Parts: sequence; structure tokens; C-alpha cells
Amino acid sequence: MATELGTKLEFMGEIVRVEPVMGDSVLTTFVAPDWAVRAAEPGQFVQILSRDPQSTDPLLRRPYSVYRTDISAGTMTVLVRPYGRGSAWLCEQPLGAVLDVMGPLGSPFAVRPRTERLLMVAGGVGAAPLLMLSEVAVRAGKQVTYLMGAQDAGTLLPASELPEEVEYVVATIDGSMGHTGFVTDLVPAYLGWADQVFSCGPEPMFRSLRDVVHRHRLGDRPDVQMAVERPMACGIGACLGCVVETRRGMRTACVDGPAFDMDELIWG
Amino acid sequence: MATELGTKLEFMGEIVRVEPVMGDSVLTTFVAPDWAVRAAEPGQFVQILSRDPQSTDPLLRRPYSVYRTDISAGTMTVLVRPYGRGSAWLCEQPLGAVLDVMGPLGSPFAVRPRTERLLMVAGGVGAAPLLMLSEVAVRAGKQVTYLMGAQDAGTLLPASELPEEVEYVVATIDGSMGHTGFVTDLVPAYLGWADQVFSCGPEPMFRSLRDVVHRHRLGDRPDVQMAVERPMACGIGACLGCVVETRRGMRTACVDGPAFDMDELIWG
Amino acid sequence: MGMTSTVPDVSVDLAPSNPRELVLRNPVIPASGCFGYGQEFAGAIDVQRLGAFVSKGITPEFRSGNPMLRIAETPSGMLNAIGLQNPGISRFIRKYPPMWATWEVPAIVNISAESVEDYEMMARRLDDVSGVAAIEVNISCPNINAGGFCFGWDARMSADVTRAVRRATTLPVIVKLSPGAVDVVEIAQAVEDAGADAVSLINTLVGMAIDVRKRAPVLANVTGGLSGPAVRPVALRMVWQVAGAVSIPVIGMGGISCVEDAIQFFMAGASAIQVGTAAFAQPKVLMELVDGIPAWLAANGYARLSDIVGVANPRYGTEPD
Amino acid sequence: MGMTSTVPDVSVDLAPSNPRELVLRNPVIPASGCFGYGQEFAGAIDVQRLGAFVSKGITPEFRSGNPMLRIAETPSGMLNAIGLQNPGISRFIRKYPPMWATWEVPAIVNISAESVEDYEMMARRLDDVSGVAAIEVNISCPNINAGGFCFGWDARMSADVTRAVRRATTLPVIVKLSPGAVDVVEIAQAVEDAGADAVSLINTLVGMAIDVRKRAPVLANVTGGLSGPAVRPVALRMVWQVAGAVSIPVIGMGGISCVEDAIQFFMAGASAIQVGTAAFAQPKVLMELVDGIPAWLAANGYARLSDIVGVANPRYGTEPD
Ligand SMILES: Cc1cc2nc3c(=O)[nH]c(=O)nc-3n(C[C@H](O)[C@H](O)[C@H](O)COP(=O)(O)OP(=O)(O)OC[C@H]3O[C@@H](n4cnc5c(N)ncnc54)[C@H](O)[C@@H]3O)c2cc1C
Ligand SMILES: Cc1cc2nc3c(=O)[nH]c(=O)nc-3n(C[C@H](O)[C@H](O)[C@H](O)COP(=O)(O)OP(=O)(O)OC[C@H]3O[C@@H](n4cnc5c(N)ncnc54)[C@H](O)[C@@H]3O)c2cc1C
Ligand SMILES: Cc1cc2nc3c(=O)[nH]c(=O)nc-3n(C[C@H](O)[C@H](O)[C@H](O)COP(=O)(O)O)c2cc1C
Ligand SMILES: Cc1cc2nc3c(=O)[nH]c(=O)nc-3n(C[C@H](O)[C@H](O)[C@H](O)COP(=O)(O)O)c2cc1C
Ligand code: FES
Ligand code: FES
Repeated sequence: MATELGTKLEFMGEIVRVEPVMGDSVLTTFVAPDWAVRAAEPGQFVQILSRDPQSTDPLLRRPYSVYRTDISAGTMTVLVRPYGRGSAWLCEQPLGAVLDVMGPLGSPFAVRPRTERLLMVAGGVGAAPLLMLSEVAVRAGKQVTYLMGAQDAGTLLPASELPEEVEYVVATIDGSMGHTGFVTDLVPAYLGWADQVFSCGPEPMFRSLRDVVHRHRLGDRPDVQMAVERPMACGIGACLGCVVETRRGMRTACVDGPAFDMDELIWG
Repeated sequence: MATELGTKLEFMGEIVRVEPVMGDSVLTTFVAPDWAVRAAEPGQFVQILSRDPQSTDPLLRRPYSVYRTDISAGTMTVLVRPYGRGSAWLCEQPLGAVLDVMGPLGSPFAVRPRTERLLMVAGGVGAAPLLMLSEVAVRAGKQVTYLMGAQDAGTLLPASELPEEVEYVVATIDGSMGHTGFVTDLVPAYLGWADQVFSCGPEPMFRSLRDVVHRHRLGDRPDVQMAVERPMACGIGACLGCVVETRRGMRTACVDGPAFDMDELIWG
Repeated sequence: MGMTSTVPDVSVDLAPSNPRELVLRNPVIPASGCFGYGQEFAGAIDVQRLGAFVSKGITPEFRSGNPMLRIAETPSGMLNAIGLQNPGISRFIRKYPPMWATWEVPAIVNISAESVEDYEMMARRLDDVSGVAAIEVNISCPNINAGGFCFGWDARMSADVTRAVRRATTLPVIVKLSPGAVDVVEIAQAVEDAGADAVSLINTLVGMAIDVRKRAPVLANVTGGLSGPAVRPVALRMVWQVAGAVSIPVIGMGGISCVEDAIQFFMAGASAIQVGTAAFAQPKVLMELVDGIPAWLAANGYARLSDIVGVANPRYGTEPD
Repeated sequence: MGMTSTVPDVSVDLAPSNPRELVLRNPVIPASGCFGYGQEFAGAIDVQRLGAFVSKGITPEFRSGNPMLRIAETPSGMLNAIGLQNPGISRFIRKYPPMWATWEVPAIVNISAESVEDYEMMARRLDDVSGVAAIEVNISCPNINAGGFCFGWDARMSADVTRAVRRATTLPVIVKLSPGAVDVVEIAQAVEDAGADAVSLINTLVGMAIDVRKRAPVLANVTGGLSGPAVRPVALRMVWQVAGAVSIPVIGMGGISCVEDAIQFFMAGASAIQVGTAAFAQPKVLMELVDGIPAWLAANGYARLSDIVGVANPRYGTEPD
């Protein structure tokens, strides 16, 4: 059951499914109000209160990309890797626990109307927003190639999570599945094919992707959107804590992002 | 399973039983190391960390009187009334959850060797230490009368919790069971009988008990021990936060108490 | 006590001695830097139901703010070093007050500067801007003419700023005190004497955090302002001290997260409260306060908010004889 | 980095310029007022494995302390107003140091007074007491000759106390700084110049809490000292500032609850750490620090603790050119 909280973005949602995935991560599915489920678009995120509500620590919500929505079931799913205090708490929440959620927040990935071929470049939990984008794109009849990198086969997103129509190509550091090496090694082969590239993963992956793209693409096509991570407080553009330096000045990851055009980003 | 923590007073104990009692309270039974179970005496307490260990809030442990120990099962039981943040958290802990416990702490009730007749005067969760004292006294072949007061029949300690040998007399404010009124109304009838009186309950009960005893007893017999409640930080006499003003100066509720001789207490 | 059947009166005038007055329907005010320019929260809560709100701190010129990282979480609190990112007073005046002029909720503009002259200039520019209900003067800023020593740590410098702002505007002037002063009461009295209509406190404490993996400060700015529940005991103590020592209204803030927290500040002597960090984690807290403060008063038999202001503070109001 | 196979050296001398020196096997020190007289924790932990410990603050005369309530919990912190309950210097000297003289762990005596003369008198009395390894001078006390203004908020008064104590004893002298000073660096430099062997910081921040049901302060003393994780960002910032400005050892404290917290303080420039409030909630934290600091160093490839002291503090040690 989802309970709304008299505000327009916060709701309480009961956890209805918890599935292990990608090694120690979990897919947590919770009930959400209809407006939230319908509003959520690929690249957006929710902010989840990751503590006992009676406690004031850890204080701030944690942002998680929307991994999947199910309008008929009235649910949303997030992919959570246990990392620090907030995510560990969230991963431990059992079936039936009720989460305090705010969202969906942020700007969706911008898929241009004429784009037909989407290339995804995913690292780690960066797989989450790209999974939703893939599903939506396939439903819209577009072609998707999904590249993913991980340490080993066990920490890759299972192919079964992706729509059948998606071409799924993987790289592992230890060579236990697919290409031995980094996901960005796979990218050059697809740069001519793709109309747009969408990427989410850790900072070093972004840097390596940028270098690969600069080296291999023709002009500024395809363009690359990178969904970046920033510590967030408010999630709604009020605190200016999550800014990203761009050619158009300081922009908020929570409202203007999380996805930015690679060519707009200023790399520190 | 109980895990010791390399220190001599702290241990981790898995919850093996959670029973509702006295309305909204619960009896929580957890595994404890053998030394802790054997050491615990009536009137002592344990300090329970009442938060997610990853959180720093609420920061301090909460003291709970030992309600019962079971040496063969290797368990301890506490009686918890949901009141504020810590107790609410504790009441919600399910079977299988593992508590971080410190204890047993404090001084036991002082039963004089020649005492044969013990009168208990309990209010609310003050029933807890007196339950254990009653069990131990009965096992030692002594006579026990247990007086308890509560708002209504539903918030009394069930008679089934007490050893059969105990005379259990109750008072309820709403008259739904036993005497209509306060538990202290029952006391005068037993003052001539009792060798010692043991009491635990809220501050107003203590004040009323003191007045009744002053009015009805002969000289300073029977003596009355009152197990008082003070907010505690360390529980081991180090912070001097929990002091009680007595004729012998400031004494710590956590080491010198929780039980003090009524005649020693200085009433503010 | 007993129950009152009417809805308690929670309105408050925060500038009783100013003809332009600052009357709020209720005492709940989002704090500066924590509520953007008012519109950011519009998707989350009913902004018009608030007592007022304070805008992000405005400076004489555009500022892009500090580089990343700007925020870090700490036990029951957070550090921020935003660096006063804002469009500057000119662009600000063109962009936001026209929108606010159509709103029901009063907008208070927070101003920051590094010289007395700049404070005065900003106050003058704001004086007759429609949509601006009051000015909050942030004196937790370095005074470049005093080697970067914070205005708010020195009574004379705090009074100088207040006097200059007072001269420049007839708008209600709230001076926001710094918790870094060795004696906050001295500063409060100095700004009262210099013409402040009200004081608000506290601004953030200065703190820091180190990333042990990077062996470097978490924040690009090294230090940041500590806010949130962690600082509440310090904030409440300062509000208590100041409320017992000045006769202008005191606006309390620092870690307020629920109705009971707010009541503590009122009982310490605050006439209104501001809420910052708590609304980041839970915007609904603002609505819970708007509804919950009158509900608490009613449940406890009070007819008006002013009945509890300072009740836990013996130094508040007339001395008992 | 890479792994070192030997156990890292975590010993530290906290009074390198004093012939009587203060060498600790490890940098973990329970803080004053949080560890009684050392024996209270004996049932919980192996006290002899600590680097040292600081006793409860001692005053010239017996003090019964404040009435109840003396403590209150706050978000990730606590308030205390114990009121320096202690037996007074004479009874103290008879009672505790003889026991400590038989212990392996060095005992540091914390002293508090309300006049320079009383500080000096206590230092003189302690000078040749066997079982006392060092004196920690708590200057967060009201100076009765200065209208109750806290010694530790004023550089001159802090230096006066330090000089008097220095005159009266050859024991290592640690001056414990107050976080209430407007500029803690100024105070630290003043006490360094006045002869302190080391500084420790921070003492508690002044806070309060109100019981809304009783409509009165929770603490009988109205205000109390705030400690625990809540204050850690403020403490770390002050340690960073002071460590960058003095050349004597800095002992950091304030909210330390785990190995990573301690590492933050070392990286800010602390040579040792004290732990107060966290050990109330979990005595085992002290043992986790004793074992965990060398383990952290080993895991991160450091051969000695001093390799990380100040590494996150560019102002620490020699300036880069
Ligand atoms: C838009 C967005 C979407 C996200 N989506 C996902 C997702 O789908 N799945 C997922 O598992 N995680 C996601 N994250 C990350 C997630 O929000 C948390 O940061 C992560 O779970 C760690 O939180 P924690 O409480 O466990 O760790 P914490 O205890 O908060 O963090 C541990 C340490 O890491 C530091 N830290 C945390 N995050 C950052 C950061 N971004 N940059 C620098 N330092 C940092 C903290 O300051 C702290 O020192 C997303 C983040 C953003 C901004
Ligand atoms: C020796 C001892 C034995 C105890 N045994 C039991 C027991 O067997 N069962 C049981 O349910 N409880 C017992 N208690 C009480 C228990 O420790 C907690 O205080 C209680 O559960 C409330 O904690 P909380 O976290 O829920 O409330 P909190 O959130 O801590 O408290 C709510 C409010 O009450 C105030 N408060 C809490 N305790 C006191 C106090 N003693 N005096 C004044 N104000 C106070 C707090 O400051 C706070 O404002 C005992 C206490 C002591 C000292
Ligand atoms: C992200 C952030 C930005 C802030 N910006 C300002 C500001 O621009 N001007 C100002 O006077 N105070 C600013 N503050 C301080 C708050 O207005 C408030 O005084 C402080 O956060 C304490 O309240 P809280 O604990 O409820 O957040 C800021 C605080 C935060 C957390
Ligand atoms: C209950 C209590 C009593 C204290 N008593 C003293 C004292 O007597 N002398 C002193 O210098 N500091 C005293 N302090 C301050 C601590 O030594 C320490 O500086 C402070 O608590 C910050 O550290 P923490 O956050 O680890 O507790 C006391 C602190 C507490 C909590
Ligand atoms: S998180 Fe507050 S502006 Fe983005
Ligand atoms: S709780 Fe610390 S002395 Fe009793």
C-alpha cells in the first residue's frame, strides 16, 4: 500500500519484492502512488529516507535511479548496492517494510525524437537508469545496444533483466564473461552505429568513456549523455549542494541532471 | 546465540521470544552468555543499545531491569513499555534480531538474611525487577506478597507470570480488577506483616508510598527499598550523570542503586 | 489548562515597532539557503501556507559559488559550503520579487556582503521593491576591511552593519546572528540598539570532515557550515540567552525537525522559527509544523502562541518579584 | 603504499620538550569526566591496554556537583551538567594516585579552578605525586575575578593560567581548550607561548534542552555541555586549525566513535585522541580503537602513526614550497 503524505512528492511505499542481483546488490520493489509511477521517466531518481524515522541519523535521504516501473502493479523498483550506512540499511529492509520515498525527481534522459539507435554504457549500479531507458526505447520500437562492465560475471546485470530485443554485450575485468577488460573498450565499435549514447557509472568510467569518444567519434556525433552522481541534500534544486560545473555555469544534478551532455561538462 | 565482544560486560544476544504483556508492553527474551545469566540478581539491570548500530542516534543505551533469567536456556528477559524512541525501537525488534547488551549492572536489592516476609509494591514496568525478586525469594523458601497497581486490568502483570506461592493483590484506577484506587492504598494492611518492602514504579507512587509508610509503620521497620529511575549514560559509575541525593551524599543510581533505602533518600 | 474549542491564534508580528510591520499568519519560516527562491519547493508543498520564507543569500554581485564537493553528511547534521551561489542583487531584483508580489506568503530577502557599504547599498536597492516583505541581514560574513574577521563576532561591527541597513530602508530588518561570537547576547543587544526590528539565530557552526581514503577534506572549501538536529542544543541555548536579554522579537532556528522541537524554541523565547536542513530530508516537516503547532497549542489548552513564548525562560519578559 | 609486514608503531610522546616526557604506547585516551578515576571501566575493558586516561576534573575543594537532572540525550549527542562533582584535591591525592602508581597505564589528572592561584596551587600539590603522569588544565571554567567570564575564551587569561601551572610543576602540562572562544588558534598559540607541553581540544559546547511537558529546562543547571558525534565536525575543524598553528602536540577529541573518526583527527594534525561520550554507549569502542588504529595503518601501508598525522592539513609541518 502507498500512503501519500499531504505533500506532492513524498509517499510511503510498502516493499513487495526484494531480489538479490549483481552479487551483493538487491532489487527492491515498493508500492507507489499512481501519479508517481506514471510520472517516472528513465534517468529520473527517487530519494529514499534510509533510516528509522525516529532516528535523525543518517539524516539525509539517498538518491536511487528508477530501475523499473510497473503501472499496472503500481510499483517502482530500485537497484541498491550496499555501500555505506544508508544503502546497507536499505538493503536490509525486509518484505513488508514501508519506505519513505520522495520523487520522481530530476530530468529524464533526453532522447531526441529522431534517434533510432541507442547505445548504453553501464558500470556497476549505473546499470539502473539505463535498464529503464532500454525498456522504454524498445517499447517505442527503437534499437538498443547495452554495454556493461563489471569485475566478474557475478556482478553483471543478468541478461534476463533486459528486453529480448536488446543487444547485450559485456566486459569483465577478470575475463569470466565477455570481453576481458573495461566496458569502454567495447565502445569504439558502436560509435558509428549509435545516434545517441547514454551512460551511467563511476567517475573513472566516465573519464575513460570521454577519452574513447573523443578519440573515435566523428565531430560531435553521437552525443553522449552521462548521468552523474553527486551527494544530494534536497533533491529539488533548493540547496545548491549537488552542482555540476558545465559550460553553462553551475547546474544542479538533481534538477538539471542527473544526465548532462558530455560536451557540456567541465572536467576538473 | 550470544556473542561476547572482547569486553567483559558487552555481548550480542539474539532475541528468541517476544510476548505482548500488560497492554502495549512486550517481554523480550534474548540469549546471553553464561556468566551474564548467572551473575544477574534481582534489582540489577542491563543497558541495551536501542538503535541500528550504524546510526549514532539515539546515542545512549537504555537501561532495563532484568525481569527473568533462565540459566538452562541461557537467556534473559526484559519487560519493555513503548514510550519514547529507544523503547519503541526495542519493542519493534523481531525474533531473530540481535541486541547489543551491557550488563548485568547495578546493585541487587538487599534482602537481609533473616528476612522471611517480602512485600512488593509495583507500578507499571516497575513490576519487572520485583518479578525476578519474587521468583528468587520463593525459591529460597520465603513468603512474598506482590502488590501491583495499574490503570486497568489489561495493564496489570498477569498472575500467571508470578510463582504460585506468591500472594498477588492488585489495584486498578478504573476498578476493572481488584481494589479501586492506588496500589499504595493496599500497603498499610501489610506493613505489620512484612520484614522488608521492595518497590519500583513511577515517582508519584514512590511519594505516596513514602507517605503511607511514614503514617503507618512502627519506628523504621519494615525498611523500604525503592528502585529509582534516572536517565543514564554510562551505567557503570563513570559519568556521575545518574546521581540520587541521599543522606550519604550524591550516589549513583547505576552502581550504588538503582535500589536505595527509602529513609536514606532526600526528597526534592 | 483544559481544552479550548477555538483554533489557537498563531499569528505573529515580527516587526512590532516598524510601521511597515511584518505580520505572519503562522510562525513557520523556511530558512535562508534551504528554500531556494521559494519556487523550488512548490512541487513538494503548499508554499502559500507558510508564515513566510527567506530567500537564498544575495550578494552585491553574481557569485558562482564554491567548487564541488559542497555538502557532506555528519552525525544528525550536515556541512555545507555552497559559497553563496546567487545571481547578484540586480538580476535577483529583476527575477524573483515580481513573482513573489503575486504570492500570498511574505518573502524575506537574506543579504550578505563583505563591507558595510555593500550591505547598505543592497538594503537601499531592496527598500521599495514590490514583493519583498523584509530583509534578513546575514552577518556571518568576513569583513574584508577587518582582515576577514566575521562581522557577527564583533559587537561594534555588527552594530555598524545594522545601522547602515536601518538607514537605507524602512523595511523590517532582521539581523541574523552568528553562533561563533564569544557572547551572542552582547551582539544581540548591539544590533537591537542599532535599530534591528528582530534578530534571528543561529546561523551554522563552522565544521569540517576529512575523507580518509583521499586523505583530504571532504569539502573543496575545507570548512563548511554545520546545521541540522546536531546543533539544536546550541541553538536553543543561544535563543534562550538572547530572548532573555532583548525586547525585539527573536526568530529561533537550528535543527528544528518536528513540532516538539519548535515548542522548545517558543518556550525558550522565540516568537517564530525557521527551518532549514530538516526540510531537505522531509519537505512535509514544514506542513506538519504549520498544522501541528496550533494543534499542539489546542491540545494543551493554549489560546494563542504568545502564551507559550518564553514560559521556560524566567529571564523572559517581566521579572517575577 | 602496499602492505607492511611489521606492526605499525603507534607510540607517541605528548611532551617532547619536557624532560619528564609523556610517552604513550598508543594514542587512545579516555577523556576527562567520561572515565571516572579509571577503575569504573575495569569491569568492562582492559584499562591497562589504553595509551593513557584522564581522570574526572578535580577542584581545590570537595564539590557535590549539580542537582538532578544532570544529563539529557540530544540528536547524536548528549548534554551534561555534572557540576564537577569530586572529592577535592586533598582527598583525591590520598585516594587515587596510590592505586594508579601500581598501574601500567599513565594517569593524567584534569584540574579545574576559578582563579589562577587555585590552578597553581593544585599543580604544585600534584607535582611530585607518584601515580600522576601529567596534568590536563581545563580552562573552560568561569574566572571569578573576571565576572565569571570563561578563562578559555580569553588569550591573556588562558596564558596566565598556563604560566602559573607551568611555574608550579615540572609534570607535562596539557592545556584543554574551550570551543567557545571566538578564535581557538589565538588561545592555542597563547598557551603554547606560556609553556604548555601540549593542547587538547575540544571541551563541550554549551547547549540546552527544554522539557515541553514541564515547560522548563531539562537540566537543573539549565545549560549543559554538548558532546558526542554531533560535535565532531566542529571539533575536527578546530583541531585542524590549531594543529596548523602550533608546534606542540595536539590531542584531538569530540565525538570520536570509531577508527575512521580517529583517523580523521590524526589526518587533521592530532598526535593522539581522547574519547568521551562514545565509550558511555559502547566501552568496547576503546578497545576497538587500540586494536583498530594499528590495523588501519597496516592495511593502508603505513609503518607508523606519525606518517598520517597532519597529512590532510597543508598548513601542518613544513610548508610546501
Ligand atoms: C542521481 C543518483 C542516482 C543514484 N542511483 C543509485 C542507484 O541506482 N543504486 C545505488 O546503489 N546507488 C545509487 N546512487 C548512490 C546512492 O545515492 C548513495 O550515494 C549510495 O548508496 C551510498 O550511500 P550510503 O548511505 O550507503 O553511503 P554513505 O555512508 O553516504 O557514503 C559513504 C561515503 O561515501 C561518500 N559518498 C557517498 N556518495 C558519494 C558521492 N556521490 N561522491 C562522493 N562521495 C560520496 C560519503 O560522503 C561517505 O563518506 C545514486 C546517486 C545519485 C546522486
Ligand atoms: C534502572 C532502570 C531500570 C529500568 N527498567 C525498565 C524496565 O524494566 N522497563 C521499561 O520499560 N523501562 C525501564 N526503564 C526506563 C527505560 O530505561 C527508558 O527510560 C524508557 O524505556 C524510555 O526510553 P525511550 O528511549 O523510549 O524514551 P526517551 O525518548 O529516551 O524518553 C522520552 C522522554 O522522556 C525523558 N526521560 C526518559 N527517561 C527519563 C527519566 N528516567 N526521568 C526523566 N525523564 C526521562 C527523556 O529525556 C525524553 O525527553 C528503566 C530505567 C532505569 C534507570
Ligand atoms: C545548504 C545551506 C545553505 C545555507 N545558506 C545560507 C545563506 O545563504 N544565508 C544564511 O543566512 N544562512 C544560510 N544557511 C543557514 C540556514 O539558514 C540556517 O541558519 C542553518 O542551516 C540552521 O538551521 P537548520 O539546522 O534548520 O538548517 C544555509 C544552510 C544550509 C544548510
Ligand atoms: C559527563 C561528562 C563529564 C565531563 N567532565 C569533564 C571534566 O570534568 N573536565 C573536562 O575537562 N572535561 C569534561 N568533559 C568533557 C570531555 O572530556 C570531552 O572534552 C567532551 O565530552 C568531548 O568529547 P566526546 O564527544 O568524545 O565526549 C566531560 C564530558 C562529559 C560527557
Ligand atoms: S540536492 Fe539540493 S540542489 Fe540538488
Ligand atoms: S550512568 Fe554514568 S554514573 Fe550512572
